Amino acid sequence: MNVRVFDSWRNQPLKGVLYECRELLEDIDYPSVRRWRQHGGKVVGHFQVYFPEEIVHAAGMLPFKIRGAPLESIQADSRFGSYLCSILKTSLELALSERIDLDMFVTHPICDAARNLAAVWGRNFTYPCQILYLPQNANSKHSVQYLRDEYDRLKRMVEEIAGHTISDEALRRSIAVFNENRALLHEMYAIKREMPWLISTYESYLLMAVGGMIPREEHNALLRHVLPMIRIRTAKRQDRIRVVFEGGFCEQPPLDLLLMVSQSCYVVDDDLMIGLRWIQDDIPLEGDPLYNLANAYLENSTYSPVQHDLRKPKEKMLLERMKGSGAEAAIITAAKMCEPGLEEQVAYTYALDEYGTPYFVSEFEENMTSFDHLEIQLETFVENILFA
Amino acid sequence: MIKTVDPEIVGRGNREGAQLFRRWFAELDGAALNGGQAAYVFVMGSLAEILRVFDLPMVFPEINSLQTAIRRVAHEYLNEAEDYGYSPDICGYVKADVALQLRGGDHPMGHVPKPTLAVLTNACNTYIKWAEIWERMYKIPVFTLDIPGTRSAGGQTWAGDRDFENDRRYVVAQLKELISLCEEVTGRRFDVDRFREVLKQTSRMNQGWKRVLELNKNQPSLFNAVTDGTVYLGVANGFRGTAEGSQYFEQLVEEMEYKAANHIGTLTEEKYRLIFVGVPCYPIFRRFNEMFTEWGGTFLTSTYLLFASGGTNYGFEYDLSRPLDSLAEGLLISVRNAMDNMFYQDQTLIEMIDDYAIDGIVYHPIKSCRTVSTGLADNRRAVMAARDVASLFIESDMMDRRVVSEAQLKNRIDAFFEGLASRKQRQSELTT
Amino acid sequence: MTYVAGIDIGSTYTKAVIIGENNEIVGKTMCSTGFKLAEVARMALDLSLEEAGLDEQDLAYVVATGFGRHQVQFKDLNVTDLTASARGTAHLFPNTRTILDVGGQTMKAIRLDGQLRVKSFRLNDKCAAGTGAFLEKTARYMGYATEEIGMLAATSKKAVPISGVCAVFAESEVINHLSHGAAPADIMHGAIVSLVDRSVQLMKRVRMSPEYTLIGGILRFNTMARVVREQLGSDVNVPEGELVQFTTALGAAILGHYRLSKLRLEGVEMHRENPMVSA
Amino acid sequence: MAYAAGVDVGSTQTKAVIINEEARITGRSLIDTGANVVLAAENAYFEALKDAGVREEEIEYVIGTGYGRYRVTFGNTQVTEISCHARGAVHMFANTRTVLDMGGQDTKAIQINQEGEIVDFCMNDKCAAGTGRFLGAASSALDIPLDDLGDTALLSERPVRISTTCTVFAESEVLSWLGKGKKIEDILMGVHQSIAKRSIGLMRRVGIEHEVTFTGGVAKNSGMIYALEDNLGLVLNVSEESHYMGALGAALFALDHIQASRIPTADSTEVVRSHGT
Repeated sequence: MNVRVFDSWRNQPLKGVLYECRELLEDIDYPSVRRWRQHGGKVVGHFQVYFPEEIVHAAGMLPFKIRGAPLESIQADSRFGSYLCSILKTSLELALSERIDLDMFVTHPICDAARNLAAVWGRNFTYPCQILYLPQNANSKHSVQYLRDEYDRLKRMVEEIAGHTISDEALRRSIAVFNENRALLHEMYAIKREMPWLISTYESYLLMAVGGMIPREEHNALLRHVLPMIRIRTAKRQDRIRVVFEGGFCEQPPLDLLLMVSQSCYVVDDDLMIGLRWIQDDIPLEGDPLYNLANAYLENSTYSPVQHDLRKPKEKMLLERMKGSGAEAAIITAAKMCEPGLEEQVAYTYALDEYGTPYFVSEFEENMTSFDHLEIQLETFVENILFA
Repeated sequence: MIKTVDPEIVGRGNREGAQLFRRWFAELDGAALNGGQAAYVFVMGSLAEILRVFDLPMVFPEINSLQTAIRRVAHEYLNEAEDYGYSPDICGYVKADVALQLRGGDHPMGHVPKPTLAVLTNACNTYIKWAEIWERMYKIPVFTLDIPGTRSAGGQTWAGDRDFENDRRYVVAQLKELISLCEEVTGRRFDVDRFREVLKQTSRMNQGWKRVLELNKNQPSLFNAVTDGTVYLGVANGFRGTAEGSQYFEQLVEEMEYKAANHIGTLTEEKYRLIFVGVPCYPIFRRFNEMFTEWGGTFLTSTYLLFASGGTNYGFEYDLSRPLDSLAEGLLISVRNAMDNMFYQDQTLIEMIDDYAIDGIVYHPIKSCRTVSTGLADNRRAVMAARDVASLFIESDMMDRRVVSEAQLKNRIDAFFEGLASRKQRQSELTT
Repeated sequence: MTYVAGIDIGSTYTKAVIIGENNEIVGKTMCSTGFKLAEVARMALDLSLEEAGLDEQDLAYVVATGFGRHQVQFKDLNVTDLTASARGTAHLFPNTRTILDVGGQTMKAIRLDGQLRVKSFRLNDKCAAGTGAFLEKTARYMGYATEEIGMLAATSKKAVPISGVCAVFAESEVINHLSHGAAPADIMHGAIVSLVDRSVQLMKRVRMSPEYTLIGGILRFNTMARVVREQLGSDVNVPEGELVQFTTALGAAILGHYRLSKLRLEGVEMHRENPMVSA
Repeated sequence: MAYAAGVDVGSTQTKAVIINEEARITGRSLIDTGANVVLAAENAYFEALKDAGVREEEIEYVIGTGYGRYRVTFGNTQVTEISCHARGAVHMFANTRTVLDMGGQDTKAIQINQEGEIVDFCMNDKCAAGTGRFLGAASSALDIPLDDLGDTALLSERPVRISTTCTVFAESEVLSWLGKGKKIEDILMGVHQSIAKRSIGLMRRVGIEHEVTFTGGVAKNSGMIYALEDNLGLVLNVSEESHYMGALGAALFALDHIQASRIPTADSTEVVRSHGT
C-alpha cells in the first residue's frame, strides 16, 4: 500500500525533525497508525522485543511495534495482578481505551508476563491474538528449521488476515527494505560510538523509535535525510564520561530519563529498541526467504536477557559492547518488576566488578514522572568518576 | 457418621508420601556428601523419562526452595540472595536456591548435591534465567528443552496436524541431543528398554493421578487439595517414572475409593467446597488453610495440582512401540497443558465448578511468579461472568513473608465467608 | 591564604562552611531554608564570611550542594549531597569505608575506596518504610514528637517486632501491640530494629566493609546507633556535637579545594561556571 | 423498645451507631482511635448511647467491626467491615450495586447483587498507597485543613500528575511541585486524581455497576467526589452518614440477630455467627 503517514519532518532541519519525532512518539493516539487505517490499511501489533516484521510488511500491512506508553492503566489494572511491569499494563490499556485498533496481536515467550499477554488480550478482543513461538533453545541443530516452520505458520495467519498470499518475491522485497533500515540504524550508532557529542542517546532514540510506528520505507527516507545533517553538526566536545546504557530494554525508559542521562554523560552505545537492530548484517535475498529470516534471528543477531544462547553469555556480550564503543563506565538499569532484566543485572555487576569497571545500577518505570531520585544518583556517579 | 475406619488405608497417602519424601532427600544428602552426580530439573517437564535411564539423581530446586518456606527459614535465604544483589521483586524460588548454592548446598532437610547438569523446559521462562545462574556458578552443561506451547486460545493442535508435527520434529530432535548429552556426562549408553520401562511407569502414574483428582468430586470431598495435595505432588515429581511412584498412586486411588465408599471426608462438617488457584502460601502454609477450614471451607482441587505436576493430570499414555515420538507428543501435550494454562484456565475452572459442585474460588496470585499470576485477574473476570460463584482474590507470596500479612488475609477471608454464608442462607430460604 | 566555601541547601536547613588551606573551619552558619533558596544561600554565605572576618573576594572557590544546589548563582561547582557528605564524613573519620545516612525521606548507603572516593552507593526505594519517616510516623502515632524518639527508645528493655512493610500499615500493628499492653518504648525500639534491618540490608548491597560511620539526623539516637552496632556485630563511628550538621557543607568545601588545586595544576583560568553540569 | 448497636473500630477513627427496631439511627459518635483500642471502642459506644439517650440495658445486641473488631470486648460478635459497609450502603441506597469505601489506610471496592449480597470485593493490598491517608499527607504538606482540601482542589484548571505512590512520600512530591511553582489547587487536584484513578482501578476489578455508593471518611470530600464522578462518568450516591456506614451496617446485622432470635428460622444466625477467634 502506498500511503505516507508521517510527513511533517520533511525538508526540516535536524532540530525540526527531532521535534516532530518526539511529537509523534508522545502522542498516545498514534496518529501515524490511524492515518494508515484511514487509508484502509491493516495493522498487526507486535509486542517487544523482536518480530519478523518483513512477513507483515510483505503482505502490505503495517507492523506496529507495541512498546507501552506513559499513561495510567486504569482499565488494564483490573486485568492483572499488582506485581507486574508497567509495559504490559499500559500496552493493554492502549487497546482497551481504543487508542490503538489492530487486525492481529502477536506476543512472544520473552518472559513469563509477556507470554500471558496473548491470552489476556485475546479474552478482551475478537481479532487473532497469538504467540509467535521464537525458539528458546537457540543451540539445537534443529532450531533454525523449527523457526522457519514457525514463521511459515505466522505467514499463513497473516495471509488469512490480508486476504491474499505472500509471494517469496514480496518477502524478498520487504527484506531488502528492512536490510536498508537496519543498515541506517547501525550507521547512526556508529556515529554515536565515534562522535557521541554529535548525537545524544535521547536524540538517536527519537529517530529510531518512530520506525516502529510508520512504514519502514518512510523511516528509511527519514534516516537518509538526517544522518548527513548529524555528521556536519557543529557541536563541541565536552568533558564527559563515555558510558554504555544497558537495560535489556523491553519496556522503554521515559524520554525525560533519556534526556537526563544524555545531559550528564556521553552514551556511546545502548540496547534501546534492540529489536529493530536485532539482526546484525544484511539478510541474503536469494534462497528461501523464511529460512533466511529464521537463520538471521539465531545466527546473525545481537543479545538480550530474553534470549538464551549458550554462545552469548550476556555479561561477556556487555563487556564486548563496552570494548567496542570505548566506554569507561556502564549504566545498568532495568524496568521495575522485569524478571529477566533484574536477574541479568546481578551477572552484569559481578562481571563489571571483576574488570574494575565503574557502573551505576538503577530501576525505572516508563510512566515515572519525577526523576530527582535518579538524577542525584546519576550525578553522584558521574562526579565520582570525574573526581578520580 | 464416623464409623470404624481401616487406619491402614485412611491417611496412607500422607504417611507414605512423607516417608518417600524423606527417603528421597536422604538419598540426595548421600549424593551430596560423597560428591555424586545430580541433575537439576523442574516440576513443569522434569524429563525424568530420560534421566532415570541414566540413573541420574534428580534435584528439584523449586521443591528445595518451598521447603525452606514451610520450615520457616525462607527469609534467611531470601535476604542472603538479595544481599548478593538480587531484587526483592524477582522469583523467591530462584533467590532461595541462589542462597542455598552460596551456602554450599546446606538445606534444612539435609545437603543438596551440586549439579552435574541442568535440564529444563521453557514451561516457565524463569527456569531459563535460573539455569543461567548455575551455568555461571558451576560451568555445567545446561539443556533447555524447548517445548512450543499453544499459540492462541482455541488454537491447540494435535498429533497429525501440520503445526503439531513441526513442533514434534523439533522436540524429538532436541530429545536426541539431550540423550547424547546425558551419554557424555554419565559415560553410559542409552538403554532403550530401560527407557520403555520408565515410560510404562510414568503412564501408570499419570493414570493414577488423573483418577485421584477425579475422585475428589465426591461429597464429602476426600482430600484437601492444598495440604494433602501438596504431599501427593511431591511424590508425583520425585518418583515419576519409578515403580514405587506408580504404585503409590494406585494405592492412593484405593484409599480415595475406600474413603468415598465409607463417606470419610476431610472435614467433620464440609460447608463450602472451594477451588484454589495459584501457588500455596508456604510461609504460613498450615495457618493459611486453617483460615478456611475454621469456616467449614475445604479445597477440592487446585490449578497447582495440574501445572505443578507437569501436566501429569492429563493422564497421557505413552506408545511404547515408538517411545521417542511418543515422549515428544506427551511432552507437547502435558507440558503445554501445564505451561499455557493461562489460555484455558477459565474454561478449566468453569468445568471444575460444575464437576466438583463448587461454592467458591480462591485466587492467590503471588509476587514471585508471573507465569501463573499474570492472567489471574482477567481469568477471574471471565469465570465470574460465566458462573454465579463467589470468588476471593488475595495477593501474597509463596516464599516472601514480608508480603504475607496474616491480619490482612484473615480480614478478606472472613468477609469472603460472610458473603458465602448469606448466599447459602438465601438458597436454603429459596428451597424451603 | 586560600579560602573555600561549601554551602549545603537542605530541605529544612541551609548550612555554609568556610575552610582554610588545611581544611580548618574558619566560619560557619546554619539557618532555616524556607522558600527563597537563592537568598538563603546568599545569607548563609555572608554570615559565615562575617564570622570568619573575610570578604567574598577572599573566597577562591564556592561549592554548592543539597537539593537547592542548582538555585545558587554564585557557586563555581555544585555536587550532590551524597558526594559531599561522603567527603565530609571521611574527613571526620578517615578510616571510614561504609557510610549509612538515614534521613527523614531517604536512606543512603555509601562505600568509599582507599582514596575516600565514593565507590558505590544505594538509596532506598520510593517507600517510606525504609526511612526516618517510618520512625516519625510510629512515634507520632503513639503521641510522641520526633525529638522524643531517642529518649523514649532508650528506656526500652525488649523490642516488640514491627514489620517494616508500610509506614502507614505499621500504625495498625502499633494499635494491636498497644492494645495488647505493649509499652510505647518497646514498640519504638521495635520500629528502630525494623528500620535498622533495612539499613543493614542496604549497606550489604554496596558490599560494606569497616569502618562504618553513621550520619544523618535520625542516627543521633543512641538506641539507633546501638541497634546498628548489634546488627553489624562491629563498632560504628557516630559524629558528635554540632559539627554533625555541617558534615555535608564541609565535604563540599573540601571538594572545592580538590577541584581548585586540580584546575590550577591544569593552569585553567578560574571561571565561575560548572564544568560538570552541562545541561 | 429494643435497640441494636454497631461499633466500627478503624485504624484512625472509631465510630458507633445506635439504631431502633425501625432501623433508624437514634445515636451516633465518632472519636479518634488513639492508642487504647479497647477504651476507644467503649468511649465511642457510650457517647453514642448518650447521643441516643438510651440506657445500656436497652441495647439487645452489639456487633464490632473494623480492624479492631476483636477489641470490642462488650460486643456480642464481630463482622468484617467489608460486609458492614456493604450492608450500610444498601440500607441507605437500596439500588446500590457497587460500593467504594475510602478509609484511613485502606480502600475497598465491593460488588453487590439484587439481593444486596456481596458478590465480590477487592482491597488495596501492598501498602497504603492511594488511600485516604494520601490526602492527610497533602494536607500537612500544604498545611490546609483536611476538610478544605476538596473545595480548594475544585478550583484547579490543569492538575499536575502525581507519580509517587508512597503515602508518606506524597508529602515531598507535593512540596517539589510547589517548588516548581505549580498552583496549590492544581497540585491538590493531582492528588485527588491519583487516588481516584487507583480506586477506580480497584473498582474495575470487581466490575462497576450502577448505582455506585461512596462511603467512608473521604466521602465528604467534594474534590474526591468530583474526581471520581469525572473519571467514572456517573453520579455517586453519597449519604450524610457516609462516615458511619460501617457502624450502621454492624448495627443492622445486630438488629437482624435480635429479630432472628425472636422468630427462629433456618440458621439465620449464619450471617453474624462468631468465628475464627
